[in-house]
Amino acid sequence: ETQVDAFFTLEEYLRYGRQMTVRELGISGQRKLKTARVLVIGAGGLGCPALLYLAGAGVGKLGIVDNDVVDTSNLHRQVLHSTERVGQLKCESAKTYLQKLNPFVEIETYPVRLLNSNSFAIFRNYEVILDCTDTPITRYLISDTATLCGLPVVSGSGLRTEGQLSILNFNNTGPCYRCFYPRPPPPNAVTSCSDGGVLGPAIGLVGVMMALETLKLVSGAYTQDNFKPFLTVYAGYPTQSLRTFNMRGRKADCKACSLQASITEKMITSGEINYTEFCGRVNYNVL
Amino acid sequence: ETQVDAFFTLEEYLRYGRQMTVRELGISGQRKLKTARVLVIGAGGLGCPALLYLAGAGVGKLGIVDNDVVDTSNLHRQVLHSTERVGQLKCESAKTYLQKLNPFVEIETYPVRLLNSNSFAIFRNYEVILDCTDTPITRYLISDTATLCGLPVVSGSGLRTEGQLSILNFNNTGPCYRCFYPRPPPPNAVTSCSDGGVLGPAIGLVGVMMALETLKLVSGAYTQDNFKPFLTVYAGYPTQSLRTFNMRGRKADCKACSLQASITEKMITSGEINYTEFCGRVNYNVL
Amino acid sequence: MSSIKLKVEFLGGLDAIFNHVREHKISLPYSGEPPKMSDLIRHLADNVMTDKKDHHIFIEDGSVRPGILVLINDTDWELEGEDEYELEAGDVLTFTSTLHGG
Amino acid sequence: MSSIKLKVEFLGGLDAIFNHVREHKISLPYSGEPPKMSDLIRHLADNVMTDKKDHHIFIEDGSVRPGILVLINDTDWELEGEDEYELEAGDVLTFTSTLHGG
Ligand SMILES: [Zn+2]
Ligand SMILES: [Zn+2]
Repeated sequence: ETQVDAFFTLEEYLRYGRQMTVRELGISGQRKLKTARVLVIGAGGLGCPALLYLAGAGVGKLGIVDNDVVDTSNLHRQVLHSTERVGQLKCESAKTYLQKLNPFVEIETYPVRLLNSNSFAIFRNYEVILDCTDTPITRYLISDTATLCGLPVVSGSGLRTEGQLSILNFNNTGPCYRCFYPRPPPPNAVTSCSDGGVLGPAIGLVGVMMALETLKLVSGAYTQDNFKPFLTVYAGYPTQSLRTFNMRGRKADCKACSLQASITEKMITSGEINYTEFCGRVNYNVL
Repeated sequence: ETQVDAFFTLEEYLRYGRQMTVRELGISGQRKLKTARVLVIGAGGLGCPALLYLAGAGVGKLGIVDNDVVDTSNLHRQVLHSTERVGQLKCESAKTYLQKLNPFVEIETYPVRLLNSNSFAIFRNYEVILDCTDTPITRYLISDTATLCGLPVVSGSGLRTEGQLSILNFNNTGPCYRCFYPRPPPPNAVTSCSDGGVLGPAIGLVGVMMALETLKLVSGAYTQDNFKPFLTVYAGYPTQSLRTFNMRGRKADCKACSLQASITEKMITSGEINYTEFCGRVNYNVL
Repeated sequence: MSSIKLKVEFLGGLDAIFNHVREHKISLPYSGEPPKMSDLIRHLADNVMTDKKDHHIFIEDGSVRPGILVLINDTDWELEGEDEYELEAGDVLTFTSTLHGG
Repeated sequence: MSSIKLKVEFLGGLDAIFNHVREHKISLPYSGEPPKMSDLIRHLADNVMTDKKDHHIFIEDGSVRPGILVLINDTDWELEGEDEYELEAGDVLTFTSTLHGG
């Protein structure tokens, strides 16, 4: 391996040359990518495309949290798994492929369900968190943990033919998930992709957008001055469209991120905050 | 393999269940996908994500035209190739992975450069053409051939942090590439991704959008009544955005698609129409 | 009795309880005081919703239920006064379910 | 001498020859007849372009060069009269290079 400078080998210059010449990233952005540590929670419909483009771009370290195994019904949208890996852990299946795509990326897998008891220990090794999960329960846990750890969250979601994208806790001054949603939705109103269905490219597009937002965060495209809280909404039909809405800043009384915040790490790790109770359980009799 | 009905096995129902429950596609759309034959020209930054989601979705037959080989500098954005396949033909590399993702898809590779002499013979086996190529020369050839064969073209392109998407020759009544661009751009104004650089997720997003447009075409979401000629423009910075512009219909004097069209299959196959001359050659001395 | 013309959008699957129509042109009748968001929300629940048994999907405790975002001319309604916002002719009001799938 | 206020956008990399600014607020001066697209295009080339030697990137044979799409309020200018379109205050004029990369 011929070392060209303090940062990159010749092989790395060849590999990343086409993106380093893009003014918005540049060599300085590529250097930041190389030292960046990014955690992707969920290696499903959002996580697969996000991981493909983050690994391709040369993020230094990628963490993947997922305790689920690959199922045939995933493969129409979770395109980095494959038929021969049905039954394997998604995080390991993802690692296998991503390591072949880009051996320069260090990949760490966490074949666990993200819980009150493990979220802090995992998050503390990373600088940016991608929320590619499937239920409000985990989304609140991710946001609270990231906020207490001082980390930004790139948050994506999708269902059927639509998707949503936001950045939470930007620079420890932007709004968190609780600012947007102080009260959880009634459990019967929550539909996962497995239950409600989803088109592969629709959820895939949101995952790709998450990768680009992550590149922006890592390379410093967003600053305290230019960042405005946003929610971008994608619709696949009738015409593919993106709408970006201007969102509230931090809520003055947010339990997680405001000056009056009451939530502490201990309350989470001890289980005093019970996300499952907070979000309620689905009462199927109501339907 | 347990056959459930005339169309699908149990395994296929499991595999495609999550997308068949989406109202916009449905079981009828899934059946149309299974009998669809889709040709993707170019297995690069646009072709890779388009192919991943088209194969995942269960298109019956996919053709891949590309005579290029995988290069290290491709891998940041051409995420279905991998480091061990550097030097292999892109169309074969793509087939290897896609066949693992979805063995139900029939994949045919064409390790050739698309030329006047072979375009008709290849196109005639397909129903929808995806233009994932890199130069105006090929884009005019694709549009002319598709128009003369009566096929729609899903046309994508991208550079640096931006992208463009359109559908050409819809239902043999929509505008073709020549309607939009009767005169080619001066050759010095044309920049490829290899020369100008591109961010992986930016070009990737356009490729994913192309896959969804293809699903719409195949499943019949676009009709003679509701289809309006469009150009959708993606920008990755500062905020990821899509703008859709209302475009002209067929030009009354279009040489390829109008009632006064003068271009014939023979003029193309014989080489009488010389796309390289039409588009001109780059004169590097001018720069 | 006057009325004010508005554009109302239902995204994130919320169109399912409004006749599967994503964009509605609404003419909101009122007398006296100009109407507020709370008046529009009541009108949508009472007169535009397809089936009254879906009421709880849209309304909780007299306002929009948690998990539905409300945008006034592309801006979070929290920045515009929420229920108390005074509607103006031509306003675009967007209601979208939060999506959770991944 | 009057003037008309317009929004002009340069996309597809075309901002590079207009000071790397994607959105310009233009106040287009005119006297007599209301100005047309051809007047705006001349104004952009003469007064907004950063460097005169980039002229050929924007202009060819007196109009916008092939490979640049022009949109008038999000609609292809071919549907609006091209060079002859009469500008109105508040119009949004978009110029975008055709991209060819894949
Ligand atoms: Zn908060
Ligand atoms: Zn034509």
